[in-house]
Amino acid sequence: MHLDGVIVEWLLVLVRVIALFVITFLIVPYTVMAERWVCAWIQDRVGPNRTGPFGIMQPWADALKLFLKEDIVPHHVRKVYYVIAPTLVFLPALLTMALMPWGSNLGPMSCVLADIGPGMLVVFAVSAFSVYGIVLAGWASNSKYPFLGGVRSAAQLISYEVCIGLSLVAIFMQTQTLNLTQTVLYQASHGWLVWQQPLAALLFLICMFAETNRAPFDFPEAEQELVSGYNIEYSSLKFGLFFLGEYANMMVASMLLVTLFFGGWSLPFAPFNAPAQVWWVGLAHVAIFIAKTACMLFVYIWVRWTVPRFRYDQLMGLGWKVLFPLALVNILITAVVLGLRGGA
Amino acid sequence: MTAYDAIFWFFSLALLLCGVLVLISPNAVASGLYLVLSFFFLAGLYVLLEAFFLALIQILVYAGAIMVLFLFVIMLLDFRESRHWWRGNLLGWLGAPLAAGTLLTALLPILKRSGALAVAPEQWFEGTLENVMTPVFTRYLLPVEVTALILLAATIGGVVLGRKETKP
Amino acid sequence: MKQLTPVAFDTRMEQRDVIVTRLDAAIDWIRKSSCWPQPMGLACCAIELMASGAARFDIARFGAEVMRFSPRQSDVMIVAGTCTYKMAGITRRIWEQMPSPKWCIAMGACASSGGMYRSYAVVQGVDNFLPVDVYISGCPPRPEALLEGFITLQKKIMASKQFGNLWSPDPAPVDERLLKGPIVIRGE
Amino acid sequence: MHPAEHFWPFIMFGVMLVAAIGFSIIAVTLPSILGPRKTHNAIKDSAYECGLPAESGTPPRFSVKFYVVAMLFILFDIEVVFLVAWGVLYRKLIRPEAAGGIGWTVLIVAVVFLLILEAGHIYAWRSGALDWASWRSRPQKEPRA
Amino acid sequence: MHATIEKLKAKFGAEIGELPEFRGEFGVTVARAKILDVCRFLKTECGFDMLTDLSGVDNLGAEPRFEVHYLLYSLTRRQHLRLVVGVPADAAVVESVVSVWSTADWHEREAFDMFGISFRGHPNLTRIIMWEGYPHHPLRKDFPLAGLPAELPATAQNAGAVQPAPMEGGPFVASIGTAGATRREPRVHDTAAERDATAQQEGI
Amino acid sequence: MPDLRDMAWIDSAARAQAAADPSAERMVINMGPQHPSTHGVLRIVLELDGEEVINVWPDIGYLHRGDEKIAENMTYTQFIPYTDRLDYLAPLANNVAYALAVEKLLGVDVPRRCKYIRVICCELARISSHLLGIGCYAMDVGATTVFFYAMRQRELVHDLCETLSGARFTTAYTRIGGLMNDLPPEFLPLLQTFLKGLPATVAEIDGLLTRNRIFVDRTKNIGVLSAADAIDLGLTGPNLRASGVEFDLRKAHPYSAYEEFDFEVPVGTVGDCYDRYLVRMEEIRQSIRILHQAVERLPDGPWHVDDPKIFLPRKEKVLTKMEELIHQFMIVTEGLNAPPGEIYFSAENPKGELGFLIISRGGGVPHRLKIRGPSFVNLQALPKLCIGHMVSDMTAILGSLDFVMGECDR
Amino acid sequence: MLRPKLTFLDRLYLPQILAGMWTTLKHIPRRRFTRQYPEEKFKLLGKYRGAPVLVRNQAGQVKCVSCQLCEFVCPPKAIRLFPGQRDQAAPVEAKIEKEPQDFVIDMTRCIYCGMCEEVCPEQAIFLKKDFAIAGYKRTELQFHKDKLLELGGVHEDPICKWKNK
Amino acid sequence: MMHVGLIHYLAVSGALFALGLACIVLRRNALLVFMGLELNLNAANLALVAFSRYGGHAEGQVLATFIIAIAAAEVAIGLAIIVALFRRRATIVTDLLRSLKG
Ligand code: SF4
Ligand code: SF4
Ligand code: SF4
Repeated sequence: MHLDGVIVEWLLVLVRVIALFVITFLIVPYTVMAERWVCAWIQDRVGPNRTGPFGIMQPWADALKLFLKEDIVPHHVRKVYYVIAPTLVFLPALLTMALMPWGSNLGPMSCVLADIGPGMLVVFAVSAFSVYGIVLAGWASNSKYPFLGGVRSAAQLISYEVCIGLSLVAIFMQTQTLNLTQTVLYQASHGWLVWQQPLAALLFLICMFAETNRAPFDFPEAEQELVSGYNIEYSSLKFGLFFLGEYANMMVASMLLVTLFFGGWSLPFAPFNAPAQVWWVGLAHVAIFIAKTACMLFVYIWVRWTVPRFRYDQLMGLGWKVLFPLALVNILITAVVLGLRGGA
Repeated sequence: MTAYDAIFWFFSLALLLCGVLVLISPNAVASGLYLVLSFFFLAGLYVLLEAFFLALIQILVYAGAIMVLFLFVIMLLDFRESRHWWRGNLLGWLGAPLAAGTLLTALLPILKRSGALAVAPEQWFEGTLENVMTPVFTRYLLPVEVTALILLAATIGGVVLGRKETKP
Repeated sequence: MKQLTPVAFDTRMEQRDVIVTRLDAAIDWIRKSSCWPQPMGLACCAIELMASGAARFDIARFGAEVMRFSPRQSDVMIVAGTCTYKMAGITRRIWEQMPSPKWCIAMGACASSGGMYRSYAVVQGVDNFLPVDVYISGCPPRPEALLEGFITLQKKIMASKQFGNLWSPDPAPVDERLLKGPIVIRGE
Repeated sequence: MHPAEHFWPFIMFGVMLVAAIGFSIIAVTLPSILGPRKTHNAIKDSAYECGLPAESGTPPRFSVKFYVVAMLFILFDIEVVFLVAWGVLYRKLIRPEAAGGIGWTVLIVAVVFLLILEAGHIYAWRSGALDWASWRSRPQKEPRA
Repeated sequence: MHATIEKLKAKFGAEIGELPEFRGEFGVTVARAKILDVCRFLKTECGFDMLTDLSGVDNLGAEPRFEVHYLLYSLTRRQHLRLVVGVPADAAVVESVVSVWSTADWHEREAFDMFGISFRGHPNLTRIIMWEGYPHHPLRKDFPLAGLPAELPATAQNAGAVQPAPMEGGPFVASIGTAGATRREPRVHDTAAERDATAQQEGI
Repeated sequence: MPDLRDMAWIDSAARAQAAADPSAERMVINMGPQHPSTHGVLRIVLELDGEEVINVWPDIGYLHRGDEKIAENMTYTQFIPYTDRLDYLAPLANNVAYALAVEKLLGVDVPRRCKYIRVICCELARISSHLLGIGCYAMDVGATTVFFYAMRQRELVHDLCETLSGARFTTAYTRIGGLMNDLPPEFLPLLQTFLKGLPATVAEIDGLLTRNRIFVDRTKNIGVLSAADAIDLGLTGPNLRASGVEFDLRKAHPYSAYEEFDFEVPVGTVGDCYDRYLVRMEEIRQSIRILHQAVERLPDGPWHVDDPKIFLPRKEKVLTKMEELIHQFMIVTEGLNAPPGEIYFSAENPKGELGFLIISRGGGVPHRLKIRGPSFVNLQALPKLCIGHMVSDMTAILGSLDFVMGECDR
Repeated sequence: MLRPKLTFLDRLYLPQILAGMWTTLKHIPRRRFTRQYPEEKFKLLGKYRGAPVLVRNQAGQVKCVSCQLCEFVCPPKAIRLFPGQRDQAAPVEAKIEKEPQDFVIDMTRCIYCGMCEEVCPEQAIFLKKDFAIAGYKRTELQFHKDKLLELGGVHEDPICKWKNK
Repeated sequence: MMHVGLIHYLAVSGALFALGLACIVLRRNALLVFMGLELNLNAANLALVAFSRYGGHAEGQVLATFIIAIAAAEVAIGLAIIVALFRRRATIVTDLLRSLKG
């Protein structure tokens, strides 16, 4: 291999990583803003509109404010864990971004940074890690409300992880792959999976609500009970990481939903239903993907500002007693149908 | 040294370092977290061994599930061991290396003799999901069901043990 | 509506270094644009505090609807209501748990001075134990008055020399000349 | 000796991991550089418990129920892993013998596997390990007069 | 209503004294020792199933100094009945009626807190409004509205101590027929200090 | 370590029990006074066993402002603004109740127009209080938007108050023997538009909550209070009625011309949080009904008693006539000349029975004025309601009790 | 019957949630209810009770005769009044002898109750529509006579009480 | 320096195994003992995977998969026992538990 070839290659990698970061850090703050705006609209309000034109500078003011804020590390916390916990919430979301098929390809480059074979398994494995962040945050804060919040939320996350896995098995049975790009390609040629697996889509959607701690499952954050759950003792950007992490996770959830059930970057008509050959289609694919994600995000926000919250035991009950069996039933039905079709 | 070797050394040394830290850190939570970290490096080694599926399972199950349970238990019990756990345990200090050494010396000749160490490069096996799991669901059907039975037993056992005793 | 007592605040100080002034202004702007309140709702004024968060007045327009109940994440404590002696220690405690830089708005008569409760149980003004930045008159102040108080606080933030004070936990020095009160807004 | 293409996605993933960790370190340390110096005093360092000093010296404890849930999670996580793998291979294996599959056996294996585990699930369900609200089954206590 | 009072009188005799009817309200005085029995009797026999209110009163200078007023209500008969119990200052103890109506719990604690009247047999007679350790009983007539200096509880670090509220010469209370009516009018006094002195004199 | 002096009001036995037994999953936590769901400055100390509440100690007094002491140092009229701040979610109703109490002491009867206006005041207050109560309740169980819809209508109530009295909610609108001013001419049309718009919002809230299973699951059979317990605890208002006791002072002891209105008193059947919510919703609807009748039948005529010893003379007269000027001075400086005696008057306020016990020794100042705040009494039910439930139910129960600390601590 | 029974569909969660979502969705395109405070003009309703201020009569004379009724009635005792003699050198209507030397209203105390206006026998004090008063210091909010008169301006009085005396 | 081969993996596996063993023997906190056990299992897994990779057959990895599954069950039960014991005895020092036997 030529040396400058290697350098160029790594430069490209660098560019892609940076691009990924930039896109993520453009979308996530505006997801927060979207939340604030949409909830304002739903409630007949205006929402932030005085920081910059239409308030578009608001997230930056908030973020920079957090940077410039005193970073309290109270004496009673367990320092090391206290410091690493917020990063553990944010990291998984950031890592999953690398696996997402943002588009088909841009010129010669694939839009997926790390197209790992069994991509979904990586997503599972990585997202399991936000549990650590939350548990550690609660435990390290060494105070009751955070502790209760952390443990509750951890139990919630792991319970719903099982359901997520099970609800997706039916999808994997259809697509025969764990790879996200392959899944999108399958849908590009066979139609969106949401039509073929509506139950799985619904289950997955519900699980994702729970997994991202969004209403009606927003227990760990449930302000009304635990003030603000596991992050009470966090100030400054450490709190900001939790805050952003929540929205980043929401974004990941939306992207997964789009990728797995709503055709990813594809649209059901040419020239958007096959990997791009020309650059503008590639760009359009990225745009389509982001647009679909935005729609899903809107649904998340919309639901949050509509429904009441479950009680903790009801939430766990829903996961273990309703969604779990439903997912199994769905798997069996899919298995039988596919079997009758001879696996074709 | 190729890049592969470098990465191998990095992973294995980090893995062993984490192992040592697990052993010596006085705080159970720290031990647990080092263990998680060591699982990561182990998974890295699996990747180097092209056992991709296993690497992911390793993280998913060990790091993502088993260690969460560990953390829960540590927090539930909130137990603090003495910081000087190593004192006055002479037997253990002598015994541990001894046992390990014996085991290794016993195993190595066997391995040598079996010829397992001599590998023909063309026989490499790639541990993708398909390659690993197809035999499981075609050849090893009984073990699958036995695993299920063991899991069932564990479920029942765990529920029984975790049940709240009725107060006197 | 006309403002009866105009406040000169857009003229920055001449003698200060331009760059420092710029940075000051930038940091001031950041802090003023993102003031998350700690809603210390103690009594009736808290209802108007709620109302100012609701649709008609929408304090969200100022980016201040992120009411954090955890003191660790809030910037400005809005003391809305009667602070009794029994509550004083708690209020103070929450204030101390807030990270600097932080501000305090005394909303309403009770918080500002004890108001109509000249009695044995009520602290005669939260400034007895908190450094209040802005006092808002009224019982309760209209939500508009609260917003005006908030704007007044923003003016104060804009008039403070934050840059030189970046690392200091104490409140930044304020250019007193830029802050001329009281602000009286007359309605129609 | 080892073709890098195999590992390329993983390397990319590693790059992302390093970048993300780097970002996290910056994010965690920067405020303590930029923000005001930390000050400490007894109150600031105490835990927030609605504005009062924390009640009772006992360390926080949580219900053993959480433990049971975590345990069930591990066990069913294994189930998920097996099922996911099975699901991916299903269409290939369900084909009749001739086409390279093993036919309905593969479904039967899974059904038996699921049934066994479901027995555990139902047992946990029945024995109340999945219920939080135990009060319903108990007579309500008289409140303090 | 008279029937009830007659019934009470028949049962308890001289322990019961009738109060004059005022604006359609009826009441009886009850001897301190008998209040629990009377309450129980009224609840079980006369259907006064609800204790609407319980309040202490301080008549500084009169004998007995304190009174406890019970306001009973019968949901079935839609009637109120007031019981008044005199409580001397040197032995300010009354039987608790918590065993009859559990709602008396907080009311009695409040009376204890505000007047220092004890209720024997109360399950948890502690201060309810002021904090534990507050040295005064605020609603007593000899306690000034402005308050008296006191310590805050130890949990309230950094918040100072209780200081009397400034009265600014007020409150300018005038009661018809009392001597101070003109003196308390603000126009008589020119300086705040002078006013305060007058206010102090009059013990307001 | 906790400060034991501060915990002294918890019985020592329970405290010892909580501290002992290290392997138990017991935990004592503090909820409030600065907590989003304690609606003000209520403090609740909870003892938990895992997630289950096994002991509850409410701690009040964080908003004790000394109203009763202040009342003893003021003329009757001066105290009116203080009544605003008792139940600060329904100041108009407090004003009315207080004015009626003093009028009862004085033996004064106000003209019919005044009574009708007072009914309008009471019902407006009820609507606004219930709207906020339901809004906060919904927010407590997570449905934040309901709160905003409720607040939007409440804002219109505030507009009405502003038109009526010139203040958004600390109205101080009634005077002894009358009102601060007559209904302004623009008030009635405004009220009618409000009444036209309100049912839609009520229906909206109804649609978002009443049949939503998440909400129903959170409230049904939670915090059940039997009728006997409710009476024993002295509960009043919607909380009592939710337990199935049909007791409404507007019907039982009609005041201020309530006997002329046609409305129903909703009662619950079970006495759980769901019933308390339903009763409040229905009361809003009934209030709308009463308001319609009041607007239709609002009589003309004087709106205050014409007694210069009680009600301030008209301004023009004060400015021009010596006699009126003297009356004015008398009323202001000496107060009303109340006869010696003791009265208790209570009105059906949104939160329950708001009673004033006035002991007069004659003159313009009460000897003792005891305020029976419904919230003070209702809050006593908290331990009974919460014990045995989960922590998460606490918010629902607190929300459904709909208390306000202003009148609880006074 | 107050308690509705949930139908089977209600029990499935989703229909009700969707109905709720439809309700909230309908609000998005609606006109905002918000009145954007500093920019948007609005009218205070009724006879709004803003801050109390002192007025002069048409002749430019302070109307207050320091009778102290307002000071007396003010529930929070926000008014402090220092009676003084009128400056006879500038007689406008010589029959009035008194005028406050200083008249202080502590705006941090005032509860805008309107009682002072109600009792004033001279129509000298009014609650004007100053609805928002804020300050950086407590002393700033103690309005003295000059400030109060500046805020009050002239009151066009139909009844000129002292004119003919 | 030779290229990395099977023997290197086996060496790492052996060292890891020794560490796990040390953990079991030395630490007296039952949780740490369990962690040592996990290290041992993982060491074994590493060896198995290495064998399978270099031996060109699936069995090693299949076995490793099963081991992971069983390990999960083992951890669940083991920790459940610890929790149950703790709730009775309020200690998880293994020595104390041992002393209970005699
Ligand atoms: S200022 Fe007025 S409205 Fe505000 S808390 Fe005090 S009394 Fe209530
Ligand atoms: S303002 Fe009116 S009431 Fe007050 S002192 Fe002057 S004249 Fe008298
Ligand atoms: S409005 Fe009320 S509080 Fe204000 S000065 Fe006048 S009387 Fe006093």
